[in-house]
Amino acid sequence: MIKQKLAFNWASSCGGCEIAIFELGTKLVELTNKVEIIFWPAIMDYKYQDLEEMPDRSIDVAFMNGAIQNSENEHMAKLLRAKSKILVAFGSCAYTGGIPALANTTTRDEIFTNSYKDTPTTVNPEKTLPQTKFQAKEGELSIPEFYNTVKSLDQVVDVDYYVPGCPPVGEQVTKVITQFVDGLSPLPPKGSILGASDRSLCYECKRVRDERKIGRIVRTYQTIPDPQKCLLEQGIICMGPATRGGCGSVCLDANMPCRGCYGPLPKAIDQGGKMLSALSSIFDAQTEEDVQKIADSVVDPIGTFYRFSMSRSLMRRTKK
Amino acid sequence: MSTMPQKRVGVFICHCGLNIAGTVNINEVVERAKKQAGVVLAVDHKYLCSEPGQALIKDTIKQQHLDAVVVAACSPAMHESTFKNVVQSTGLNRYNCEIANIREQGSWVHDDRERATAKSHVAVRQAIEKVKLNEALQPITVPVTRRVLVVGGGIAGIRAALDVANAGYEVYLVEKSGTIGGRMAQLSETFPTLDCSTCILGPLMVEVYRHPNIKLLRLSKVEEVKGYIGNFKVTVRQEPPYVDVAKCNACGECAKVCPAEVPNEFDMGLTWRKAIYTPFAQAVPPAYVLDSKNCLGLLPQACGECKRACDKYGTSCINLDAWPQVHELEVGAIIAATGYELYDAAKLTEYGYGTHPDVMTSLEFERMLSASGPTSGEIRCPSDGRIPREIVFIQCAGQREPETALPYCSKICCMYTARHAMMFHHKVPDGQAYVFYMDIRAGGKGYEEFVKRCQEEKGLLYLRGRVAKVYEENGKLIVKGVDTLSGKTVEINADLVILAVGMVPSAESHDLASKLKASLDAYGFFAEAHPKLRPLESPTAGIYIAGAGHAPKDIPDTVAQASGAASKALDLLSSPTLEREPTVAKVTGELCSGCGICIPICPYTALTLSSTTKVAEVSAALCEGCGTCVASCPSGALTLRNLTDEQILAMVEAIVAS
Amino acid sequence: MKTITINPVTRLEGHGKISIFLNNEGNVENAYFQVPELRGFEKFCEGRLIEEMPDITSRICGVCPEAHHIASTKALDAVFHVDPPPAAKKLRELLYSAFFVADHITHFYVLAGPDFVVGPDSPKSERNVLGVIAKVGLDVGASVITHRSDALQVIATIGGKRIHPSCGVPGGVSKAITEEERTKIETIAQSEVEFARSTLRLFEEVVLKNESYTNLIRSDAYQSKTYYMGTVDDQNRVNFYDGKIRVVDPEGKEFAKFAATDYQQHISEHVEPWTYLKFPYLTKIGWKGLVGGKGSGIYKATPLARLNVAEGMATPSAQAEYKRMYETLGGKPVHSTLATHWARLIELLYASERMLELSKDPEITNTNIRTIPTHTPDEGVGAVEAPRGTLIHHYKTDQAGIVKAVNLIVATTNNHAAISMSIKRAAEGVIKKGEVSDGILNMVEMAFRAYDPCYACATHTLPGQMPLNVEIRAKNGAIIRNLRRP
Amino acid sequence: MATTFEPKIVGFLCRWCSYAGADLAGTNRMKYPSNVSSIRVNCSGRIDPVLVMKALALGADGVLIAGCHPGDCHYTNGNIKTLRRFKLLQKMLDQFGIERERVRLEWISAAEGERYAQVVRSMTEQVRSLGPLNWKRELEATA
Repeated sequence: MIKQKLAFNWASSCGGCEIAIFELGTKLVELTNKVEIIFWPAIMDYKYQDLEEMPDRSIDVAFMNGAIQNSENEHMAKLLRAKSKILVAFGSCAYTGGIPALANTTTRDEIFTNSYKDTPTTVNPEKTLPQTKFQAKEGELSIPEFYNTVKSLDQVVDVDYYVPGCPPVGEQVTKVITQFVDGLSPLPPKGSILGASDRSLCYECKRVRDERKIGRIVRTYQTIPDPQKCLLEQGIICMGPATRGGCGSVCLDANMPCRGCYGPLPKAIDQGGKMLSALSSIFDAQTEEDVQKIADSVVDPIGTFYRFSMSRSLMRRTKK
Repeated sequence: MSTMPQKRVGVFICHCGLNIAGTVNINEVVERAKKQAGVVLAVDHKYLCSEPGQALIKDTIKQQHLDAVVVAACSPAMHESTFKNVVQSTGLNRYNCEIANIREQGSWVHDDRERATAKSHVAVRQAIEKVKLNEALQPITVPVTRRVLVVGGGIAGIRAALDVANAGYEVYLVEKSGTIGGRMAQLSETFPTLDCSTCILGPLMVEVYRHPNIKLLRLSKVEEVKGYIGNFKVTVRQEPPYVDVAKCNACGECAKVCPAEVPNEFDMGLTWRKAIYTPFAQAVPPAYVLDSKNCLGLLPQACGECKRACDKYGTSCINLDAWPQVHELEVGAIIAATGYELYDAAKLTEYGYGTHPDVMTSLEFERMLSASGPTSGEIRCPSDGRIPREIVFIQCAGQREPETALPYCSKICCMYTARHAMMFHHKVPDGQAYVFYMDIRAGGKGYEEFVKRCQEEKGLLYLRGRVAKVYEENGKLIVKGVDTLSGKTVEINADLVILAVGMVPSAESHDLASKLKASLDAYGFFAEAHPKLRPLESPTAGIYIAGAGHAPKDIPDTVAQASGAASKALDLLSSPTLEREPTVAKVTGELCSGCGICIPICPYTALTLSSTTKVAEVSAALCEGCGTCVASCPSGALTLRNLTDEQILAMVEAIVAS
Repeated sequence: MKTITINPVTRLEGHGKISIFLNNEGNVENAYFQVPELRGFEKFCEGRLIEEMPDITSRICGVCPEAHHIASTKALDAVFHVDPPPAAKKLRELLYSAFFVADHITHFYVLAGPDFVVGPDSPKSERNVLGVIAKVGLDVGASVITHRSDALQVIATIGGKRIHPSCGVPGGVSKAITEEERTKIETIAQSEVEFARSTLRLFEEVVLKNESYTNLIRSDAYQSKTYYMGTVDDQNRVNFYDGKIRVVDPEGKEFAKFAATDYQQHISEHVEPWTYLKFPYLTKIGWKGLVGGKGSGIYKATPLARLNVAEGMATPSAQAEYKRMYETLGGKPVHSTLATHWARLIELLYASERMLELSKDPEITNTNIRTIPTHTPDEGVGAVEAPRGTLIHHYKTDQAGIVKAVNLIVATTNNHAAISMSIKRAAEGVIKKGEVSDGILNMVEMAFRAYDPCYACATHTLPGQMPLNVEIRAKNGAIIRNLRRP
Repeated sequence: MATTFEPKIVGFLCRWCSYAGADLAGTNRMKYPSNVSSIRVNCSGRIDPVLVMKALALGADGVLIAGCHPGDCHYTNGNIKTLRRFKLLQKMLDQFGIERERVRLEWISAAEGERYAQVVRSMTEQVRSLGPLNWKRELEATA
């Protein structure tokens, strides 16, 4: 039997997705009978050049996690795209930009100034900043170019499938990978979202809902929420209604709100915008003053509604 | 975009004489329209709404096998239905027609020919993009329950109930008190004809009681209203039938022995009645009523005198253990005729009502004038029963006072005050009556003449001005006011002062309105769908309004509106089904997570969460198509037929692209 | 002059690139370790809600999200001036110990293990976790996976998620545990202790009993004398969750001991133009370039460093192993980079023992797990020992609790300078006369991997990848030899 | 003249009040700039903030939402829901760095033709002075 050739790679990600795949645990070992993992730099001594030398489309399925935040990420994405028959954007960062895309609320210059000059422990009298090309006395040293705007994977290469989640939960990962490996069921249409529900988290949330009404926004540190009742109805902003299910509502089980890592729903043009609309629609206020009061208590709309989906949002970044 | 095959679109551009062509370069609009994807042809015409114009559209649709049509002309508010009908007449679905408004929002508002032309082109493009994505829709037909509920047993409710019943449809008439008749039954005479009120009302009450098509539910209250136009489900709660109406022969033995006495509301508290009583002589049904609030006998069974008396001398029709009854009614239309109450005169401290017995409201005075009233029609001062010589009528008492009391005019006070003054003069020929007024409002058939006649009575003085104060001074009431005509302050020693206080909506109307989801106006009266064009309907479909619950009215207006509301309801009942606009919200079940955000958004309760699938469902019959739920749906599972996000964005692109 | 570029160093959580310059004799002239990424967390956290920091900063690293989550949560306690109930603190530490177990297992078996268990010269196709499993046997392999997974399950039970937990709130944790959950945790902890012991035995077998490895450990190439930093409890014993930060000099004498709040007086960061990562150093001594010794402010914060600064371990068996290591390696402090692996396993044992203690603590199931803050948020510092070193989160907010400033001293960053030096030393030790082989290059990487560097953390960036590619260039830059791993 | 920037403004008008108001302006032959192209919706409550953002992202320089005055909504209170969404959207657009003048919510009754004309005039002027939004280009520029 010919083994399926798989590859895993990371761009701008925290490594949590790698761990998530590693979460396959014993299954991973079983898998190695069916598949050949021919590229997985996080775990194996395979090198970039090995990849470069493979013929195009020689990888059956490549899983790429992480957002695109620098020239190297982009280069890598293009390379992997060329070498793979199927490219899967794995995890929130590759799919929607994830947490790194919050950098789209600021700029490269602001980040550099902050990191290399302003932070209190930084001592940098010469105001040195990292250079993409630097002439050391022994020779030239180069580092990749840092991008001003963080992109999702499909904003730099063509992507076949998406697996949402920060990180995708174990069972879902297993489902997805076996789906590719045993090739029993025909693959879903290109562009499909794998390992997640088509319905929002509310569909699988066990909490009790009463009346959809929000009198005031309550911040998580201000109250001990009733673990049985819908958080939204307790005034806590929960992204559940605007977020794909499939994670098993684990955060809610920990009595914390959903932050939206599973991304927008199938027919939602923009996750954050949709949540904003849903939330404000049920503000319990009739007059401009009262509405304003509640609106003002939503302190950080972008950071709340686009926690994980800034790159995939309509606006994508702030105007600077 | 969408997967449906490209529609063959025809674009028709109207000159509207020079109205459009005067500012817009029609040729250019035509030529640019031709270049749009899907457009088979674009033609112009001098007057598309004219017969030849419509014919042009028809013929072209047939010859060119068009699937969709864009008409660039005046505002859709003008001729949208006209052109949709044209399209429909060719066999195409009427929703394959879109209007581009290039007149009201084009040629008429821009001088610059170039800009007006460019904007008109954009409007046409928008319409093209939208119509391509329109789906063919059939009007929604819903069955009609051919029965009517009338709430309120006053003259309005009585009239409406009779009209519907006489037309051959069943009517439920729900009345809160023990009898129908309402305010009109309390009146002694009516203006301008001085008919005896009960004499003209009585027969109608009996007719209602006897009518085979009318089911009278007295001592009843609407508890819940579900459903929608043509299909309401109403829960009515009725007081326990302590007295068996069928058996009771009104012998009155029960009342004789009843130990509980309470003020008689029918006489505005000027007399007393027992806890078991008959509201008034002509009360319908002609049976005694047990006032459970004041009866000593109920829960725990303590007294029971009436029952013993009834069993002994009467028809043993009293059952003190009776239970309340709950009626589930199914009706197609509801007529709200909840009537009015008087503004609380005690709030008008300057007039001393409530502190001095000889200051009365006009309705109390009305009872005194009535032959069946507390004084059998004689006018006497409540304080000591003497016959008043000097009487002062104060019009607009607490009315037309935006800051302190009612901002509005109750419309009938000028008339009944004139009548009261006249009646006083007839009953106390040597007495002197004063009427303080601001201006006389006597619009209505024979009204002005009537007031004039009253004013000509001698011993009756009309003073134009407001009364500042009414106070007591050694046994006499002093009325201080100004006569703005003479500019003098007047001070009158009065025996009796009558306050023409205003009409306010009855206490029930607010509660009922919220159950009907019918909106009220600022004062708590029922709001109409349109002040001029739809004065008989509430904005909520299937709800009609009649009488003083809608606004202060006199009897003729009330009866007219009642008959109007009845015929509106009959219009609805005339067909077994009714048609509604199909451009309503739609849920894609597979995408809905039942998060429930949309449920409270809908003002028509058209959205519900299915108990089986747990996801949202739209009642197409209830939905008015506002689309507010669509915007609130976080998963995009809700869409609005023929105004989807896709269509709106296609139009947006048409705007920004050009 | 020739350039060797090891690019990237694989099997590290994150991203690094090593450039070695040879002189004409083919000996190492200089070696640069570059971190090619930056993410700007410190900047883009500004404007966010302060209470969201544990959720956001945990995404700095998916390998040690718990470290960031807990450090951040402790910073929130400080920002809101609120003291969590005892049960909450214990739950946090329990979660944290479980995390250390999982993380150290991952590192030893998945990242560093291949070097020792499979061997540095073995073919790359085997030099990975699967190779390790092949070598130690599938059942051991399975047990590695199970014990790692069980530890993550404990994290999920307390923190909601196996990766990126979400339980951290100012003044406590969001969820208590039931007696039923406690029992499960105790059982797991019990078995983790056993597994830690067996891992130490395995280390004994394949490493300590293997001449070539022990030589490696002792070899000059892997010696690196610097200051050491770590967190200790009131008896100067290793503590991961809380305590004072202690620094010892290369001779092992206490140089400083301070509360995390005072970190700014002790730690500064230096910037170089050829890497995105800054170089922390001891302020009082100052930046003297990439040189070790007492005169240079460079310090290490690693498992070995923690053991070097401490006077013992807080649990019995771990304490015994602690003693044994120093006896075997000839007393404190130990400077051998590769001994870090041993230290790590001792910590693994300590973490699992601590886990067991806490799981048995009668208070652990108490439902009083949150104190609701009443104080207006302002500023606060939170620190923990991450597996890869001392981790410090420092936040400033406005009165509405909006983040105004963030400063992070991240575990691996502490070791950036030391790593660069170790690499150079290793290169000097193993590359002679321009002789470069795959195995040799891997040995350079070994020096690196000993730190278990996490460049996800360090740069607050995401790991990236580049191939190992050794180019040997003549002075004119022409490639005279191009060498790749066999 | 040719150099003056002509903003593209998308106008979402509710059918019962604002669209009728705009028609009335026409019937009364009031003049105003041609920069606002209207889209007729049944109720301003139909307008999802996402549509507003998409309009801006697609290249609109401004968006006008107009509905019935509070209390006059044909659908009882759809306009109040619009108000709630708008207030929060406005707050978020501030964060995105989009000037408030570019996205406006106005109550315009069927009787207020002059008011509609006035709103269009002032908004066109304000957006013109702000210059093009060019969100797409903005993105490329900062990529």
